[in-house]
Amino acid sequence: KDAPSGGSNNSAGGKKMTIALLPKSKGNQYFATVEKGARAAATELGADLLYDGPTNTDPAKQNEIVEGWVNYGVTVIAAACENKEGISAALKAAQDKGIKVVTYDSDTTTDARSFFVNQATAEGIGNTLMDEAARLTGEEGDFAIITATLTASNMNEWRKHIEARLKEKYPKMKLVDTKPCDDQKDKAQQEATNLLSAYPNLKCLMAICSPAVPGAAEAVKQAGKAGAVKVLGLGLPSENKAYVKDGVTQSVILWKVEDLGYLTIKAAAAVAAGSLKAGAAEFDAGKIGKMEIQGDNVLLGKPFIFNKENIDGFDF
Amino acid sequence: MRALKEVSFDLHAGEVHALLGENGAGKSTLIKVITGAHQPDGGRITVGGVEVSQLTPARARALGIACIYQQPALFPDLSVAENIALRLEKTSAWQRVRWAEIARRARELLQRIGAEIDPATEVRELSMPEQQLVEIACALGAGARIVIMDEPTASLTQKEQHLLFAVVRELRAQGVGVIYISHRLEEIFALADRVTVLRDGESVGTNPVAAINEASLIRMMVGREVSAIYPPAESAPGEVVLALCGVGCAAGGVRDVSLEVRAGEIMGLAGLVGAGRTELARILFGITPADSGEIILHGRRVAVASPRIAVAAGIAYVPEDRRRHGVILEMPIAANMTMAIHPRLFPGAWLRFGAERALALDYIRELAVKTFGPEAPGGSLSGGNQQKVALARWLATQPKLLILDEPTQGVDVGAKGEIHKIIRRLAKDGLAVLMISSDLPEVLGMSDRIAVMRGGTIAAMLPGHSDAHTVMAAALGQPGKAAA
Amino acid sequence: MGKYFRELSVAAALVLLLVVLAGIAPAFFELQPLLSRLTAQTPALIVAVGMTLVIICRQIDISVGSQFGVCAVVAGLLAAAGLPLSVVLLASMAAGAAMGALNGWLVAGLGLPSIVVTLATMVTWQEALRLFQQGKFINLPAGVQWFGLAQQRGQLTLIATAVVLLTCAAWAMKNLAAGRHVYAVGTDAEAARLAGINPRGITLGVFILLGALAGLAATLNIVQSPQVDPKAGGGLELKAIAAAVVGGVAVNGGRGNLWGVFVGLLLLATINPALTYLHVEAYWEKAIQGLVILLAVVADGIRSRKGGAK
Amino acid sequence: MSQPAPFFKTLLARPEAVLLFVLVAELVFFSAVGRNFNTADNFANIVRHSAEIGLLALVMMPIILTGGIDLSVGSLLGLCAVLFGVFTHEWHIATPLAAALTLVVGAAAGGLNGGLITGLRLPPLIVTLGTFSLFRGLAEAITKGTMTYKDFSPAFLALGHERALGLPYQGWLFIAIAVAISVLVHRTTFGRSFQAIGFSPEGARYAGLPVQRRIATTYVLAGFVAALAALVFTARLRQARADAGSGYELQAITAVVLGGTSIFGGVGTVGGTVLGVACVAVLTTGLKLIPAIALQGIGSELGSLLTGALLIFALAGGVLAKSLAARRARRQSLAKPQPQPIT
Ligand SMILES: Nc1ncnc2c1ncn2[C@@H]1O[C@H](COP(=O)(O)OP(=O)(O)OP(=O)(O)O)[C@@H](O)[C@H]1O
Ligand SMILES: Nc1ncnc2c1ncn2[C@@H]1O[C@H](COP(=O)(O)OP(=O)(O)OP(=O)(O)O)[C@@H](O)[C@H]1O
Ligand SMILES: [Mg+2]
Ligand SMILES: [Mg+2]
Repeated sequence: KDAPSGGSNNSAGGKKMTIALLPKSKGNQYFATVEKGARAAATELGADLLYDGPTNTDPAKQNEIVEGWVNYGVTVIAAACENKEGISAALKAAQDKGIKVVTYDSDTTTDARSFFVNQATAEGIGNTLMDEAARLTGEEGDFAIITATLTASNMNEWRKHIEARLKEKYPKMKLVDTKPCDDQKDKAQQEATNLLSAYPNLKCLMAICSPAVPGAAEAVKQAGKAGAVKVLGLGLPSENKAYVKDGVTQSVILWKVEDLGYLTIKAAAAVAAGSLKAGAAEFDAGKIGKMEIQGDNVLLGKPFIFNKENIDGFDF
Repeated sequence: MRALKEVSFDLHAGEVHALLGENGAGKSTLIKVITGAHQPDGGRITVGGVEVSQLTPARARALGIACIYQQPALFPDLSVAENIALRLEKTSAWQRVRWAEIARRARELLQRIGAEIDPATEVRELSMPEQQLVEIACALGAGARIVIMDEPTASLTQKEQHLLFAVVRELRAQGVGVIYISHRLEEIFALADRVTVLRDGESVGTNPVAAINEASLIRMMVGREVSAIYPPAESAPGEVVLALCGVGCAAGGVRDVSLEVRAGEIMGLAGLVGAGRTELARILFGITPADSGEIILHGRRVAVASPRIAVAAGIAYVPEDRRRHGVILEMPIAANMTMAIHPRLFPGAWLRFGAERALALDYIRELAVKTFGPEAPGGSLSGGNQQKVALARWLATQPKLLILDEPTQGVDVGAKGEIHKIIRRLAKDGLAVLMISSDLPEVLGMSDRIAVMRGGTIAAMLPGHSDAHTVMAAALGQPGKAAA
Repeated sequence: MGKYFRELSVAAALVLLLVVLAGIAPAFFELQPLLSRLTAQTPALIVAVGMTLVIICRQIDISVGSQFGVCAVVAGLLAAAGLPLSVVLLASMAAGAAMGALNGWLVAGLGLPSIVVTLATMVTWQEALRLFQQGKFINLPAGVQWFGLAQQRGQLTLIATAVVLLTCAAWAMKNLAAGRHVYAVGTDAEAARLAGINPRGITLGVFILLGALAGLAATLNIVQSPQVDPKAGGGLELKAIAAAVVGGVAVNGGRGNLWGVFVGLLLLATINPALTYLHVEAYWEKAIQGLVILLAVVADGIRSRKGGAK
Repeated sequence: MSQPAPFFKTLLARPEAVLLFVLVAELVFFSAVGRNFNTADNFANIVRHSAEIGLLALVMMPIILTGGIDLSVGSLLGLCAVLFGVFTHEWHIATPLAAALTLVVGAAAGGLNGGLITGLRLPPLIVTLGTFSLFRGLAEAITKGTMTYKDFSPAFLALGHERALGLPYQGWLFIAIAVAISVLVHRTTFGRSFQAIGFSPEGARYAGLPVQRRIATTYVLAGFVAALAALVFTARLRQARADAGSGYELQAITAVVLGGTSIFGGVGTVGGTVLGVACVAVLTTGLKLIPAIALQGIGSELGSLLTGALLIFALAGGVLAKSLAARRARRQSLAKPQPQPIT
């Protein structure tokens, strides 16, 4: 039951390391891509990878899965937290049993994990989105947000930062409405259609969940407002390539998702093996290079902005 | 359980063949086999000399077999015309429905049996007897070679019965074979050419009606002697138990009913179909509470707003439709019998299984219910035994006023005599009985007084020894004759 | 009037809502968004038609959203493989019909309760699809959107398809023997059997029809954009059931009218955009939807009580 | 008189017996194949993770027994969780009082369902479909979707995390409610009337039973226990949010039906429901402890998928067994005695 000893990078010596990877939800291309990167890293390390999560975003289910893993006896857990406080106790309980914990994608409370593999902070995402929207609209005019559900906590976090940034820097811009799309492209498209006509002065649609970006773009395209109303959001290049090339969608903001999965597993294994300790300034993540560490955050690098010029270079 | 053993039975064209037997003898089951509703385990069925196997309702219809089931098999949400059409049309799924034609034919058929029913009404709005009339119209319109009638007169009054008899005779004249099931022996003698008696799922014998009399028929049915004579009245009426002053309920079509029933008295309630007798009973039992007038029990006015209040006040009601209202078919006999006395038998809401079983066994014995035991579900019993269970439930409440709605409808002679004796005994013990019945001999034979209803109100109050003619005249609204 | 009270009162509520919108937010009636909104409802309308038949037959199918998702992915994959749209449509409808047949067999053949059967198949198809597709979008080739027509033409084609289908179904339910048989089976299956109708066949039939319609709806959905979202169809069953219920279809079978369902769907589909146009914040949406359903049935309840007391 | 049937035959004829068999098979299988399945911690997990759904299933059972259904319990759980947060955090009511208040609100919300269903004679499926949206919508409106209540008192949180005699607190709560409901359904006239109503509401009315009051009782009870489940849920997750309990209604219905309660009403036992809850909980937890499945990353999907399949097989198996039994009975019926009046 004690923390397994031999969890180093070689599987030959000692017990095989078991790494558990928790997505916010399954059946979602974003996390499927994370898993892809993670599996590559696990194979490289010769470690077992468990991948499980709620089928729909559900903090209660996340807790249950973590508690199940504690009982299963995994070496280290890497979690993307749907809800900061909701899961922290379960993660702390895992730590008490000698299981190492790192987080990725979205963090929990700092005492419930050793490192956070940070692809971008909530503040960073919020600011980037807001700044990009301001750039596209010339810092003035109405805009609206399309989110997944009104209870999705990381999106609510981003919205908070977006609104803070808006207040602080862009007095001539106005957030007129925020609509949920239930994580469905079609619903996002309908909401966007209504927003476009209900707010004739709308200059920009900001879609902060991935199916909403193509949904909003399709609505703008069908309304014949391509270019006149800017579309930006957080999404995957593959889902948005056509719209970006047609000039409907201006910017898609994201990080290299597969690298996030890869880095997370590498870091988790290193934490478990004891080779990554508090105070380190740098982490060698193998094929994707050396990553900077700030405090207890392992940084993947700044979020990318995909646009017409560079989108062809990405295939996820 | 095996409902039918070896039954051999033949039907000629142009004859009325009566099928007779005690409750549970297997008459309805035999009918269901003939119409393809149930599959037989063995044996052969031939129609017009051709053997048929794998009979389904659709094939039976194609062969020219039409049936009026004991329980109306109608669609309450559809109109009368549509109901008739569904039974009569060849059912090719992609055929168009010809609405005008359907309505016309329905009107025609209903007129032929003298039923005043608008073909456009939904069947749910019809009373039981009216539904029975629609069933008869269906069978009539089918142009069938074989028409089966399972207790068609059970809920009809004399006027409709006569119309029905005319229809049956007309069918016979057209060369149609009619199988006619009834517990009323006089009907059989009036109508049938031959009669087959079933007992315990076996045929006891087939005879021409001319060669047989009532006593021998009864002997064949029950295998013993039974007197078909009504037990004599033994009690002298006491104080007034129930008094009604101008009671009415607009929704039920009942108005201004005034009536007194005394302890130890059997008050017969006669009337034609739709005269409002069942509605009156439903008012007294709080199912459709009265909206005018006063109900006075033992000198105290009671507002009977729900069956619960009625039960608490000492009113018991054995309803007309026993399968829907009288017993819960899926529940054990014991649970059925104790259902109305929960507060008394189970103080503090705690079930006492021993007490329940004992009580059920008492009543099973007392009323001679034919069953495997108190745990058997109510649905496993035949109609007459179900009626005894329904009666037991209400006797267990030790009521002051017992309302019986068609207490012997569909009950065989043996059981009928037993039920009559029970009713008499209850009256003797001081119970006030209000007995609704469409069986005129029963009303005449059992009642101390007879109230005749017409158009939702009391049309006449007659003494118990009145003759049938007077009662009918009052029910039909011919005051001159009634007075005579 | 009395017979169509429910349909008319729902229509009145819809008209009232539209009048309010016309007064406060005339932009609601701009052609393009209006057309888009109607187009977006065509899949729901087609599924609601099938659902209505199932409910009239005294059954229910809560797996239809999952069926829709499976059909959408089948259609999407075939279309992405470059097959002609007619083949795509047939395959999608066949897939739907097969899933409907499974439901129908379990319900009609084995006599299992439909709410439970379809609860089980809903979960099963949904999870199977998740395992298979992992949420990945399917990108469609250029000629698929709007059947290769211009946008407005395509939208009108879709709307026309749905309305024609609705009209045919409504006519058939009233005037074809098969339609009346559905009502008869829904009212009393045993009586229907005795009347020579095959209740099992009818029940199986409505489930297969609903499945096939889900396939049709899925195909009509994928042509509305250049990508297929495998999560499409989530919540569709509730939408179709709510439309039927608000439109006056009795959940215990035997009664209902497709035009009522049409109006019910329009009312429900108007509320959500109306909130946007009236600048009501989004978090009121669910509460208001629930309230509308409750009001519709409460009005019905009060009316039938009054009717009963008359 | 009826012959006492052979013990095993009667046992196998009951759906509960089949479920018990399935449960034992699951336990044996997962003990053999699963990793760390047979541990106290794992059983504590199973209990904690299924307590709320179990509670909802327990009160769904009497409702389904009367022939009704309640789709709103999951949403009501969410609303009650949020209200509890409002009471403690915004109105600053002491935790015990806030909990009591939440229970009252839950019962009242159940009363709304019951009132509409019985007062206006509306079909439960529709009424609770409406309140399913309404309750969730109110929870979202109160929190504007975003508000999360956290930092509850440690004494309250113990409800979700501590154990007594090895069993988590919510396990004891579940047992208490299960016993209470079982007594109510199987040992009192309430249960008797639920059953009668389920078989035939009209028949029950003609027997003088207070049909509408009894039906309303089941919904009020459901509301009350849904609020209780909300408290347990909040204590377990240490927070209250508007999305609490999403989808729980269907899982509760699944457990009840799996437990042998007829969706048409009248037939069912509380013991069966408990077994139904246990079968699903053990199955979904056990699957994730099988290394081969965990490594494939398909634990959650497979759990749901198999639950669906189990439901179908349990129902279909019941039907097939019944028809086989009927066929055998028909063959033997010649030998059986006919019913006689008991003298
Ligand atoms: N569904 C059933 N399952 C088992 N036994 C049944 C069923 N229906 C009827 N029986 C039994 O079959 C026997 C014959 O019943 P049937 O209804 O044919 O009698 P019947 O002669 O029509 O009586 P009645 O005059 O009361 O209508 C009865 O003993 C009854 O208990
Ligand atoms: N809401 C209503 N509006 C109008 N008429 C009604 C209504 N409800 C019932 N009726 C009619 O009132 C009449 C009284 O029916 P009821 O069943 O009381 O007759 P009955 O005398 O008991 O006859 P039977 O006992 O032979 O059935 C019936 O014709 C019935 O159709
Ligand atoms: Mg019979
Ligand atoms: Mg009557």
